[in-house]
Amino acid sequence: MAKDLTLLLIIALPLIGFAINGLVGKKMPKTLVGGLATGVVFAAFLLATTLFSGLHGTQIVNLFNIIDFEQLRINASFQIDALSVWMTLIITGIGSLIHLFSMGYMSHDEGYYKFFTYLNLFIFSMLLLVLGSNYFVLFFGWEGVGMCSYLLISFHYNDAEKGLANSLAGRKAFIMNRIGDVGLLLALFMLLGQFNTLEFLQIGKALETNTALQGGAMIFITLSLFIAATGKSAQIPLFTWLPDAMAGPTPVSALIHAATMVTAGIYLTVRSNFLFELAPFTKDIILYVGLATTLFAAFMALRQNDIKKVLAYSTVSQLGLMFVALGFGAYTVALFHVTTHAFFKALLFLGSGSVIHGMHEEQDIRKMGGLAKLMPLTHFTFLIGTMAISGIPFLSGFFSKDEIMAQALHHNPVVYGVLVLAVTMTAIYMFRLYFLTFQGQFRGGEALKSKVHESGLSMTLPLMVLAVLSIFGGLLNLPGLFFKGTAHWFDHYLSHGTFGLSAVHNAHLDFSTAMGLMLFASAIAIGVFIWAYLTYAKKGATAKADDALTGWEQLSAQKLYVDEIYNTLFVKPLLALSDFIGKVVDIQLLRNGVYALADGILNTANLTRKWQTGFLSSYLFWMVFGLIIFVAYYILKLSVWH
Amino acid sequence: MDSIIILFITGLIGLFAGMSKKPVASLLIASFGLIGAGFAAYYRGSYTSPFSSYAAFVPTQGIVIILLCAVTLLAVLGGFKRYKNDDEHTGDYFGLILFSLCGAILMAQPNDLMLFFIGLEILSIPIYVLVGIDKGSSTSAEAAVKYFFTGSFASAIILFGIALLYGATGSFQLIEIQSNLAIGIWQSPMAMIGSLFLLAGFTFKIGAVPFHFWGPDVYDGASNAVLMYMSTVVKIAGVYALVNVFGQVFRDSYFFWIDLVSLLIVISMFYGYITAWKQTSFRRLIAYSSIANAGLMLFALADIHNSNLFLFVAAYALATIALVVCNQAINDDSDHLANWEGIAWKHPLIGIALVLALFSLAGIPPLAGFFGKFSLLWSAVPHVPYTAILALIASVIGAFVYLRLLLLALKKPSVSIRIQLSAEQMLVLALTSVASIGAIYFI
Amino acid sequence: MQAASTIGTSLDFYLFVSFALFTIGAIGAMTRKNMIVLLMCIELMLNAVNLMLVTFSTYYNNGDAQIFVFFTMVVAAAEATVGLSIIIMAYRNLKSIDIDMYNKLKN
Amino acid sequence: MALILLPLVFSLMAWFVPSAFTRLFGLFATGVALVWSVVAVCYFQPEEQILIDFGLRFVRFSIDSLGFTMILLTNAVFLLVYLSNFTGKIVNDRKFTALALLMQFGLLGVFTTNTILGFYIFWELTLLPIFLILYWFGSFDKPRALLQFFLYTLLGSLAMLLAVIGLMHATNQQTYEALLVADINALGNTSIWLMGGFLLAFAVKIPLFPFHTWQAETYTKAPVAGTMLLSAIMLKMALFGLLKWVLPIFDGVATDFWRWPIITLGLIGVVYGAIVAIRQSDIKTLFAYASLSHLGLIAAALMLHDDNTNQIAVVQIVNHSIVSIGLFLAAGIIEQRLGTRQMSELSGIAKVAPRFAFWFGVLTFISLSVPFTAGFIGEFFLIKALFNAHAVTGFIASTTLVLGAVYTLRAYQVPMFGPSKFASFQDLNWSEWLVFAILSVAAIYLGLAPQCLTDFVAHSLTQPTH
Repeated sequence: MAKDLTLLLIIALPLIGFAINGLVGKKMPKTLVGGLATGVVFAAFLLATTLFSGLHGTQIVNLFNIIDFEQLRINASFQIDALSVWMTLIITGIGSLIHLFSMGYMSHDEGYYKFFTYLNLFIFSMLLLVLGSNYFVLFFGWEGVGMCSYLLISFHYNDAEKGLANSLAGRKAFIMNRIGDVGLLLALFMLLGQFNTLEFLQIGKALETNTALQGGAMIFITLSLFIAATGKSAQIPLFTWLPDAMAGPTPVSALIHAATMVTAGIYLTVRSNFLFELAPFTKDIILYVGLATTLFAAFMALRQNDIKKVLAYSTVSQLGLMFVALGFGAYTVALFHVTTHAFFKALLFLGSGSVIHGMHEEQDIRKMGGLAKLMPLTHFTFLIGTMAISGIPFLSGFFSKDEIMAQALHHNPVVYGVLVLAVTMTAIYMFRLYFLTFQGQFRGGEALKSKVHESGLSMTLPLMVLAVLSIFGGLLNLPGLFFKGTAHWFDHYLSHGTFGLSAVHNAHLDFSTAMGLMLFASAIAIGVFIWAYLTYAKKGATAKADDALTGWEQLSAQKLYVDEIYNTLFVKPLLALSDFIGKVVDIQLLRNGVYALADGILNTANLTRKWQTGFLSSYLFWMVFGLIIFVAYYILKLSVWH
Repeated sequence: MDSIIILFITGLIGLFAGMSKKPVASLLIASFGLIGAGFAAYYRGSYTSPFSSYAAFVPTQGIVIILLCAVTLLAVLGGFKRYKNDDEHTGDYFGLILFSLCGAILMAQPNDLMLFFIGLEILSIPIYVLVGIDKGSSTSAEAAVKYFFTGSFASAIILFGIALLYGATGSFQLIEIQSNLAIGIWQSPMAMIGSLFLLAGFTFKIGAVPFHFWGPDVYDGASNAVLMYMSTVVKIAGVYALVNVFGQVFRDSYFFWIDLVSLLIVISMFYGYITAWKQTSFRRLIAYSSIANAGLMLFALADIHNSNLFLFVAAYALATIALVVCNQAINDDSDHLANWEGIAWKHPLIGIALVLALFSLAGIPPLAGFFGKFSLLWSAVPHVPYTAILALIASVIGAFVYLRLLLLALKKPSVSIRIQLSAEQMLVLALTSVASIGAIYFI
Repeated sequence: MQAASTIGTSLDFYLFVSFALFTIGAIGAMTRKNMIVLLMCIELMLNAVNLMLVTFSTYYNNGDAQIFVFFTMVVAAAEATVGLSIIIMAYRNLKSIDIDMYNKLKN
Repeated sequence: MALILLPLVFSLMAWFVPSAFTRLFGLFATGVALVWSVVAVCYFQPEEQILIDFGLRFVRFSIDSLGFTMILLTNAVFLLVYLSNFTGKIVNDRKFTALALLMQFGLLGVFTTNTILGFYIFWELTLLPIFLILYWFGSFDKPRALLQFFLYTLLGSLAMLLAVIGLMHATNQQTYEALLVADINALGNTSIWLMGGFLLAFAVKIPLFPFHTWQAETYTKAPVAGTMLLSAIMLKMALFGLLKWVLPIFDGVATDFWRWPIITLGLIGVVYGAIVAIRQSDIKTLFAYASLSHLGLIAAALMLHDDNTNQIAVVQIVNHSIVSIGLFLAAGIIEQRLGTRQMSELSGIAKVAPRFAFWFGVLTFISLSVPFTAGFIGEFFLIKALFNAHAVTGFIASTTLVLGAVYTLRAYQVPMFGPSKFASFQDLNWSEWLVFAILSVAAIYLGLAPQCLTDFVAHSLTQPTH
């Protein structure tokens, strides 16, 4: 099958699913709805694999012209290259798994068909985002995923007590994303101004040919792009929406807010690598923003008690890690971590979803514990995920993190030190989460305990698949020091198949350093594991109640008060301004001003009326007066003339 | 000439027919006379004055005579209802109106100051009588007194102006005066002051500031029937006389008096419209609005070569007559604006006529009032742009006045009792409405 | 234009007189309260104009102005009759010919 | 010819239709007008012009592709307004039907007239029926708010009248083509004043920032149908006048003089309207300020007077008509069903009226100009144009993305979500549903294929001006 047709099918399938479910889904049986939605995504995944296998070089597929002016033409055209195909694989692959999971998870929800409609729409927009061959299509998908994320976060808007809160969380996400979108918009305008095109390849070629475009313009463009990335990928300062986004159903958190959408920022940066390479300044900014994000997010995750909140902050922290890699210009490394992170974070979220499902919508880990016996499959897979993200040796997370650490150590030891801190914290909060949830005594009360049950196959199957991936995902990009032959397969794959990346070379450390690095990392992970085991499993320590928290714990539990700070800094002033302008300026000043003017003019009538005294003699007097005025006018005229 | 003769004769007949206590008869005679005069003017428009051997100074525009006759016809039709019942005055009413119409026609386009003065008096004296025609009412008497004294005072002023002009140029023939002024005499103080006194007289006749004082009181005291005639025909005749005599004779001193005229325009419009805002009596409101419209009419002097006056005065007259007829339909002597609440609903014809008339006065296209204002300003704007700007601002205030009246009339009444309109009133309203829309074809 | 005149030298005097008469009439009209007196004042103004007209007519020695004077007199007479009848009617209503009593219509 | 006169004829007929059939008649009349124009546009070659001459001295008509676009928009809007109020009392009123059709005639005149005076006449003609509609069917407790609307617009119009007279005197021309080629720049400062006169009228109508004070009050107190007519099509007259008449004719000194002042006002309006809208408690008022914000953007972009921007502006004009009809319809439905528009009293409608919630949501997203909708294309390119003019203006304009999200989502979520305060809420009936569906389809079609519209209008927008 021709590549372009395959590509169009990949994009079209989710759209078809969306259309059918949206139009007639209400009438169809649930299994059919879910089956259809899952099927189309899985079919897309299979097609993507064919693309992947037959991939060589870059290919552009032009669909139609959106706008065709003489100065400016914008096409709905798509690009097949290593990067886009890889992203497609992740999106469709993990997407289909999560669809499958949702069939079980959402089975009791009345908005079943709506949910799958939105999910398919999301997959479609996400595919547009990664497959588009120019920034406009990318922007198209970019906005689209924002909209879907809003719809899915506020999916339970009818919920009696949490309905409004859910929709507000959705709104927060949408608005923060919009702030980022402004950055992307401005970047697009500047690119249009510079190159008069939005096609990735044309821009890249133009940059290759003339090197005059370095410096100022590039810094502005890349900075705006990075603002957009911070919006989507929840980096400082725009990260606060992601934890709130956990209001959405758990599969949504897994798909959108862990595996795919939030990595759009990284995708954008990798895609625009040829721009960032010309703006080292921006790369430093990215580095430090990513560093701060990963550190602070990890810190905030330490004392969260909502199972999904912990995972959310860990997501933010991991994304920060990826941006650190980007800051070093190690694009393939970042993307490698995107991949493994997609595996284990999706696994963790789905696992937590399974837990929540089994616990009947209970999300507080203080009410959990000892679930290992109650839901063994979930427990096992969740443990794997935890070990993967904490960097237990030879699991996927271990390798991808290690790459980033290596880059850090090579470029800047200080950054490396901070990263070590962040990684340690990651391990700490992840194991805390694991032990509090699955080990020790059940704290949810007997009534609940009797009801807790292991989830059905449709939910556990994805878990198992993802567990396998999280274990062996590291094989994609083995470090060079063992397995010489297959080492760095992923790096080669990307850097040879993606425009611009071939120019970029990751740093490679010498044997001893790399070895030491790995050993140190493993030591940290395992050490933390043992410590956590002793603390939570043996001593049976549990999470404190909120009021018992002190000092740094309070700080962590309250997320460093960032939300409060934003409220006082931005939200409240805006509302106050709106009130002021709306009530004072608009109504008091302008509208009543107009009224006052009109009244002022018309009320002079009270004076002018007095002129009409009603006395004939005064009339005659005024007539004579008028004559005198006329004569005076005559004299005046004469004096003017002469 | 023929029209004047026809009017005079039919006026006499009407006067005597009045004694036969057959109101309809005198109405028929009067209308016949008016229509006949209109046709005569249409077929034999230009005439030479019997009082002089000179050719007419301004070529007589039959259209003006037709307009005057038509407006008068509408006025008497509208006013007829008032005199149907007290038949002792019917004859006087028709007779006097026709006589003063003769004066109006004479005055509108004379070729001789003497003729003009006589026309003026023939126009005015019957109206003095008409204003005070119902002996019973004290307001009517007061109005008559005020109108008479101010009027004759104004005549004296005009006469003084004429005398000075004669002193300066040694002739009453407009054509001679003009030619004498043209050779530079217009700069002599006597000529200038004479022209100003004449201007004052005209200003009085059309009722613009500062010679407007008679307007509100007299309109208020007079009956609707007389008001209809007085507020339209007198103004039309006056303003045409102003254009044809003043504008033409003193065209050489244009730059001497135009500023004064502009001043009068602005003051009259603002004063008229603003003062109208606070009026509680309909007739006074109409009086002040007519002061403002008089100010607008003065724009005709801005361009002495073509003063596109016709559409404007026609639209003004029609709208005013329509309004007064509606006011008459209320049939309440206290003449309080509160009575206007919801009258638009009491008869469909009243509703339509009111909306059209008021929007026409406010100058909203596609009604006659707009085209009138447009054609007037069309020729005026290039000469007096700033005056035009001020005038338009003033007419926004005017729109306030008219729209407030409209909103009052359109208010939905709780109980809608239908007013009975007499046939001729319906005719008048229908004609005015049709005319105010039909003006489209002049543009 | 300066025609041969018999009174050319004393023209100003006649004019002055008529101006004076006109002004007196006007001031009287403004100040006096009695309607009859008012009427007389206005007649005075008209006659002042007549005097002026006659003066000019002699000055230019052509007859138009004198004809005009007759018309003026006729008009004055007509005004007087109408005016007097109006005054009488007014008197019937308000039982007064004091002009200041007549201010019901105002503003 | 019938294209223009049809509504007039219908509006005269409407007075004599028995009141039982008035709503059907109105639907029929607007429907016929729309079908007629659609058929006409099928036979219409975009390159050419249709000239219509009734033999009047000052008024002639010529329809080009832009004119046809506006004709279609007008007729469609009137049909939709009728549909959307079809179950309401208002459309069953003879007066409303007649006046609405008269207004339609006036609008068609504005969009098709070929002479500058004709433009003014029809411009004013539309004012008359809307004024009566507002007075009869609006909820104006005091007449002053209504008078304010009328006289504000009248003041602007009179300024335009002066400008029209001055222009005709200065150029001795009155037809569009003749004025295009006339050498306006020779007039120097006079041309600046003349253009100022036009701009004042437009600024009041659009409305631009300091002249908007009539808008919120009028929108709020007008009947829903009246608000729709005002915002969906009447305000477009000003943009159309800017696009078709003023900018091409005054191209040169005057435009250069006025460009930045107007852009500034427009952008102030964008931010100002958005910020004020954030805290409005009355849904209709909120949408009124939103409209101030949206139109400010279009006006500012138009002042750049660049062909492609103009074409996109037409897309955005159509889009705004769609959005405003939809949003005001939603507000009207809420008011009609619950008798209140106060956000504080509204909550949880979505639970009791899912279909309404869905379609209202769709319209909300359309007005947020998400992808696949016309607004996405429109806003993108308008802001781009402003950005190219100057980075700062582009940035200010782009804030509308964020602020728009803030107030629009609030307007949607507060009434729709949360605990349900109302036991019963009669869901959409067929006519309202149809309107929402049509609007959404139109917006999405334009969003996917704006090219069809831009190419169509290109023929009359990309003509060479002197």
